[in-house]
Amino acid sequence: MTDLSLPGFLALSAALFGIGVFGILTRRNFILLLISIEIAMNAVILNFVYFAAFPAGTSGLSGQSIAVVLVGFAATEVAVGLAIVLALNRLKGTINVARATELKE
Amino acid sequence: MSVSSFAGPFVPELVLLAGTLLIFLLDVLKVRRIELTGGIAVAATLAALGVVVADLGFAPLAFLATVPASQIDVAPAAGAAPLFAFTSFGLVFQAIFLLATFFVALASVSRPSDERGAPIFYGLLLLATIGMLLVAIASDLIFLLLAIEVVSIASYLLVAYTRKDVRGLEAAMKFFVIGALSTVLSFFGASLLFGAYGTTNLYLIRAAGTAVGYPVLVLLGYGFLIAGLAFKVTLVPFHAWAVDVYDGAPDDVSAFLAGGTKKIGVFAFFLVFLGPVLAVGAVGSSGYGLFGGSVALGASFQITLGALAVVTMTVGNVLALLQKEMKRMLAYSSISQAGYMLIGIAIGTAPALGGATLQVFAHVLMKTGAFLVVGAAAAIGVGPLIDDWRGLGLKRPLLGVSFALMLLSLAGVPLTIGFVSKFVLFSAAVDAQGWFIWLAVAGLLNSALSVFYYARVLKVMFFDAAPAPAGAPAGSVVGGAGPPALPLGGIGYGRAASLAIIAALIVAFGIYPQAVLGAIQSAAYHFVTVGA
Amino acid sequence: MIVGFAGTRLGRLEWGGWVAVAFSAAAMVLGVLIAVGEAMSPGTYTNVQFTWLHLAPAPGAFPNGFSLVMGTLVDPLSSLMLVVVTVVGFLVMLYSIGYMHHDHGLPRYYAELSLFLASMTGLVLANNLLEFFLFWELVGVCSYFLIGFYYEKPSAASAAKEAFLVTRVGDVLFLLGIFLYFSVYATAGPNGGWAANGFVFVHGASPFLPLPGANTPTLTIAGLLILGGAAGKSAQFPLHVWLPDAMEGPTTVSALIHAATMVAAGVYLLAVASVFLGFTPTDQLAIVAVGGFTAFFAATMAVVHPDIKRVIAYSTISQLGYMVLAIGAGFAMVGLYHLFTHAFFKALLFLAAGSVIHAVGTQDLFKMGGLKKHMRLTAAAFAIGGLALAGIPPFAGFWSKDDILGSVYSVLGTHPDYWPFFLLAFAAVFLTAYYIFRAWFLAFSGDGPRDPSLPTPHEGPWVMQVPLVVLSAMAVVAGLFVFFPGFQNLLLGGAGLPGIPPTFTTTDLALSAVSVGLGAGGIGLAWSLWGNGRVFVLSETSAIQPVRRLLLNRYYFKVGYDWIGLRAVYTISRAADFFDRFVIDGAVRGLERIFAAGSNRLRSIQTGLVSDYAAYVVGGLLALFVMLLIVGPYLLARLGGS
Amino acid sequence: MLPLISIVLATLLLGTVGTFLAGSRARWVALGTSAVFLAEVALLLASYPGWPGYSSSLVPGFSDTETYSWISVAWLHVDYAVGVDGISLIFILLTAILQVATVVYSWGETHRPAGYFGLVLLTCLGCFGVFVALDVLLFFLFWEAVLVPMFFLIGYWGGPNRRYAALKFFIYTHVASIVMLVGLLALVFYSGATSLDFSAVYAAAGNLAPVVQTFLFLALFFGFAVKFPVVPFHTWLPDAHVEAPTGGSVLLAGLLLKLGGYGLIRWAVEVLPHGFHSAQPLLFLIAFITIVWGSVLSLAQRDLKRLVAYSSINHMGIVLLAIALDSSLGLLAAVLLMFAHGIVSGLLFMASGSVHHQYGTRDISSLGGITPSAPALSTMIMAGSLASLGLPALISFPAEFTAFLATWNGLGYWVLIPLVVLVVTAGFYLWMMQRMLFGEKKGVPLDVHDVPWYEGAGMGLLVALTVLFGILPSLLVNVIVNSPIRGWPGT
Repeated sequence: MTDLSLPGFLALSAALFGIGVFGILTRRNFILLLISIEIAMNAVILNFVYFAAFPAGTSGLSGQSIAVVLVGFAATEVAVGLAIVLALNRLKGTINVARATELKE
Repeated sequence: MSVSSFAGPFVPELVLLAGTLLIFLLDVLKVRRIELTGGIAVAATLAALGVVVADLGFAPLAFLATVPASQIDVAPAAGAAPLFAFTSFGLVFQAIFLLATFFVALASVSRPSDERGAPIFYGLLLLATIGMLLVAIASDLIFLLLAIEVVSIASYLLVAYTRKDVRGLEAAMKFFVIGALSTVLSFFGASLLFGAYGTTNLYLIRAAGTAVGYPVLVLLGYGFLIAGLAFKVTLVPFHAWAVDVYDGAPDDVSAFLAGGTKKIGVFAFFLVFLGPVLAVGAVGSSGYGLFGGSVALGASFQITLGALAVVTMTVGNVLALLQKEMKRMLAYSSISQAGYMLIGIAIGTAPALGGATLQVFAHVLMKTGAFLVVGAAAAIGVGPLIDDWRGLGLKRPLLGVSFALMLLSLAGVPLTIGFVSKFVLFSAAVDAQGWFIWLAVAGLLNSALSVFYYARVLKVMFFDAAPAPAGAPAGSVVGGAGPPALPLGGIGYGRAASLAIIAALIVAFGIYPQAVLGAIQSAAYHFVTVGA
Repeated sequence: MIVGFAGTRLGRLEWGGWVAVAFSAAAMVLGVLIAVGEAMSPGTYTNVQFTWLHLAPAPGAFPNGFSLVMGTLVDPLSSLMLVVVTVVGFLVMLYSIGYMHHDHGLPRYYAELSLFLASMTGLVLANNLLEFFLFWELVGVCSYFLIGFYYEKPSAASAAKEAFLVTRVGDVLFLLGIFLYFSVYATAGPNGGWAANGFVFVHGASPFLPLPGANTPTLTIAGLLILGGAAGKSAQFPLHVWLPDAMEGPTTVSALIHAATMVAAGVYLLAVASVFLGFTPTDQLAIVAVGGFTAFFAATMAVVHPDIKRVIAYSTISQLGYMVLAIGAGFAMVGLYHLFTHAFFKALLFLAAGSVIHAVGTQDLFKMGGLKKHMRLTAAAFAIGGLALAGIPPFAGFWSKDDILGSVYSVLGTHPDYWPFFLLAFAAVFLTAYYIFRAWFLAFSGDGPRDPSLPTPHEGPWVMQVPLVVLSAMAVVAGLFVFFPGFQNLLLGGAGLPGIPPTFTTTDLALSAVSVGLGAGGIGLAWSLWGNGRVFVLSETSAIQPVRRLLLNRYYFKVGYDWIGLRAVYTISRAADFFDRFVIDGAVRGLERIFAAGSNRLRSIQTGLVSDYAAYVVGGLLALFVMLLIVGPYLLARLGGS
Repeated sequence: MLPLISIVLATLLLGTVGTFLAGSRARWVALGTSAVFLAEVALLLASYPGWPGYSSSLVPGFSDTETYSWISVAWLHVDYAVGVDGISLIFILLTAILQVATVVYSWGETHRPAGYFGLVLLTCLGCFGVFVALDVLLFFLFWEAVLVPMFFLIGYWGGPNRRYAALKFFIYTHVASIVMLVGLLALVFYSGATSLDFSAVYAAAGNLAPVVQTFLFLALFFGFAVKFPVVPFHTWLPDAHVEAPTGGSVLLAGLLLKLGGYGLIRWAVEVLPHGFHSAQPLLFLIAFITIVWGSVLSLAQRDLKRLVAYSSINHMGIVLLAIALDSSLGLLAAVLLMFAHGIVSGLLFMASGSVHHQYGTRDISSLGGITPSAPALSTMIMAGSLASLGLPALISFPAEFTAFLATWNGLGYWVLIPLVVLVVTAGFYLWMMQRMLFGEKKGVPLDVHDVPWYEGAGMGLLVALTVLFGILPSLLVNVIVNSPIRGWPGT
């Protein structure tokens, strides 16, 4: 594990996370939004795995187990998101979030 | 740990779970009468509430207690890292959450009895409530975040449960997107903290204080966490979704979101940030201090949270000032109220946390009630604009009086719970001395500002002449083809009861706040001294 | 003794002139009895009082406590004044029955008149300075109402306001004077000083003057302020402007209030102050100056005025000036003696003038003429009054005025500063005789009215004639009272007090002769210019034409006061109002606008687009980092690493 | 001993509720409540030393006190604590009098009478509460409770621009009360007072450093000053008065303004002597400015109500001056003045209201010669004006005299400022009377009759009291001085 230094890893993780957030901000297609969210989520999972190997005080949940749980959680979240967008698509005929701006001000 | 001793403390959650399963089971069996499903939900909630109150030491219900008093407010053994812990503070919040669910569940019974979505609604409601109860006993950051996610996911679905309402779906979509983003931020923050502390256990993190290997991770991690959790609490500028969602969601769901789920964010804030707020001393003399310097941990958290609180209450109030739609006005008011609650954690003393908790309690009554009134008004054909409410106060005294009480309480008029909660909260701010007195000043000035839009609604309801009845005579349900009229002129017994109870509690606790304040304050005291 | 006071007090509650007359008669009887009683037993002072307001002693504040009391004090001063007030009051009340019978609002008239009498009695009998001030204000307000009795007339309403305001200026000075005296006497003097005993006047050998530091600038200023108060009430220069205008009121009111009693209150105040408070030499000079100058100054204005009542009003001012002069020179009782006689002959003049006005319906002398044919009694009464005023023996005015001049003359040796004012007063004797007979000739002599539209004059009913007769008699004999021992007792009763020598026994005959000569000369000049229906017209090019115009315009005092009172103050207040509305209040309104605009501006960020919301979240996150990473170190630096 | 104060509170509360529910018979309920209220206040007074005789036995503390624990947690102890001393009793008496007078005066109110009378009673309830409260929270609670009914009275029964005026009134006074509350809370918590009780706060306030005392005093003063109101925080008052219904104006001027003075005496001057002393120059400055400003502006007003409103400001300036003197005489004068002003301004506002009812306008320049057509109304206006300009034998005189004497004693020649202003005050009242009451008839009466009997009765009551207390001020003084005031005789 010493191959990847902390700054180096953080740069990787931050890049991954940044790409995800950038996607969330710029994508109008709901599916792409979901994908962006998952990319960012992956940065989180990666973090947990990496820090699990870090020699800080360790007690409680291990990083690996958290990572596993989060993978499952991410799947649930995507499922709910898809359900919502399906219903929206049925009513509006689009999955472009820019078209759903009825509620404002 | 035996099964019974494991299951015992979770009786409230288990009761609700049983209720949820029962409701879904009945749905599968095509038994969808709202009286039945609603009744199950109400009963389950009441039972859970009874248990929680008993656990809090309410003597008349002592026979229901499931958590031995010796297990409450006990610090874990050194080095132990429990996922959950029973604190009286958490129990207080559980009671508050259950109360919100109870009001919504009771009021929702008064919906058309053949509504197909009823079982889903109630099932999700209870599911979300389970998540809320879990939040209140969390002592691990990941456990906490996952419990919050349980609530979130249930709430996304609740907003969209009708599946046929474009506004509801749009709201759900926005809710989901921002919610998912916030979740990612929270977990990312948690992962950084994990990197810094090597644990996600809140006891251990708090015990570590400023003794951290990688301070910059701590600061960034907490920054992400604030942003992620702020989503739930609707702090400015993380609030934008809330207005659209409260507006677009079904009225009763809005009541639950504003009155119920929002409060888990508040509790999470208390839980997560009490550590850093109370941390004395500097971090960052070595390691990855961003500019090679060091940071006064506690003070900078206090100032950050304080600034957030002030910005939130101010922006919320200013935006509510000229708002024309009732639900959006209430949504903005809800945002500003979140600012008041945040004062508690920005200060971090037991009085302040207690005051903020009282504010949470008050807000549950006021805001849940207010949205429930909106639901009732919608049910009898009142439009979404504030101006549509002209003359309603005199025409429908129940709605008028109870709504007036809620608004007066929101505005902080004496002899209501809202007044007491603000008074205690701001007293606590002054009590903390130092610059916190300015938080009290800001809060009080904001409450002065807020009076305007509340007063405006009162004026419209009581002083302005009612609009000429368009078509349907007043009091009957609008639209002949719609569902059959409910009793009490379209309001229904359940909703009427719910509103009446809320109104009574607003006044009762306004006159005699000691009934709740004593328990809340001692819980807050334990919370600060023992920790999560 | 209180009954007299209480009786008139009750009187004001009763409606109907006769009730008022009856009560005032009762008051007169009591008043005279009291005076006679005082005259019979010289040197006794009766003091009755009750506590009005009381503060217990407190350390640091008033070690002997603080009290205000209400009470009555009967002594020579007050009993002499009491006679004047009640007798003239009764006569005027009686006269009113006839004079006022065709006016509406009579209940109001009698109520106000009775209230006035009650207040005046209270003022006279007051046993302390505060009570004095209280009734002093009350008579002022009665005067206000009575001047404005014909309130439908804008000029009357305006005159009433003017009178109140100008005397109010005097009142303020008076009040400040009280305060100054208070600072000297608060804890010094009998019974624990004024704070404890409630400002009471205490008889005895000069209770206050021997106090250490009594002759201080404070006392001097206090005395000057009292003079200011008296000047306001007694219409002395420079607060004289209101009295001529006050003639807008019914003539009866002019007779009672603006000739005999209320205006004399200022003189009375000076007398009381000189006895109980003491004046410093500077004060005395100032009082002499004001008195002497006013005596002359007012007389000059009376010389040209065409209005019969105003002529008498100026004469009143002038005569009051004599009294003030006497008191200033240290002869309080002499001043009061003149007050006593003046009250009768001036009331007589007013009531006679009232008869004339009642008969012809105008006050313009140049419209009248030849009235003596129709109104013999009135003409005679006016003439008697005029002679008394002019100081022709044996009429009342001669004795008292002569006394004043004689007394002042007697101290000129030790006070050469008094010379100019003595001369002014002396000169005024001539003017006085001239103007009053100018009025008489214009009104009564000649063949008939110069304005033919005037109605045929006739005498008034008996209720109007009786007071004229009685007052005429008094105007003849009042001066002779001085030869009665009892009356001497009254005047000498205060002889034990400082500054009251019994001067009327030492009249300088040469001086008297000169003054009588001046008076006669004045009458002669009046006859030569105006007698027998003549009208003296000053040519437009005459060198003294500007002087006439100056006099007619009353030295432009009123114009100046109006300018200050109306223009200047009103302009300032309008400007202040503007400032208030647009600057102070404008700031408040501006704040409101800012909030409204802010609300509108902020609303537009709620675009409805979820990506924007996400952007806010990220933006907020960055802001948080700034807070935590930049503000945090800054705080650490501020907090010193704690 | 009966818990008299709680009984009064209950009476007013029940009366208010009853009035709200009574519909068209509300005025009877209101009148009954007022009568009972008055009787109870009489009882309170009768049992108080100093009334009506000349008792010199002084009360060491508050009487008729009641204390019940209300909120009690580790760091916060709030009691329901009430009690009276001489000063509060005088204000209570004023409350009762004005309530009766207002109810009687408003007998003809036909526009939603239940709401109107209910709000009137509620306002009086709030004022009463402020005067008896001996606990920070209770005090603030009643203090705020007064705003709400007044807001509605102005906003609903007021003139054409009522909404603006009501909002302005609310904003201004509410912001002020917030600052005051922060001050009070800081007073409690910075001094380490054991509870929010007056006695605890009073005892603990001495612990505060002088600088802190000064800041706290200024905060409290700001809160009270807006209520007073003093320049430059006064602009809400004329607007509120002009738009308020007559009853609202009466209560506003008669009672609400007194809250400021009472609060200043009770909670600031007494509790924070050091802060008071260091703020004294400021108070003097503000007082003098207020006195001059109020008077000069009155002169510029054309609307009768505005005129009276500015004269109120002038009078309140004198009150502030008297309080700021920090002498027992000054304090006595301040309380007397406030009482006097309560009665007199109530009278004047009623009279302005009647003018408005009769003539449809209050514009002084478009009115004239009222006296012949409405002698009773004219008499009331005259009585009020004369009382207000300090005529002896009327109620203001003893108050103003003691105030000026105290000023002279404390400040010397500065007394010239209020004294000279006295002439201006006389000037604008006389000017108003001259133009409106006397002279040629102007203005078209809406109603040719004189004032209706109830308006006359309401005003007559106040006129009678003006005279009564003007002649016998000791009825009030003997009660006032029996108060546990620092530096007051007997303590």
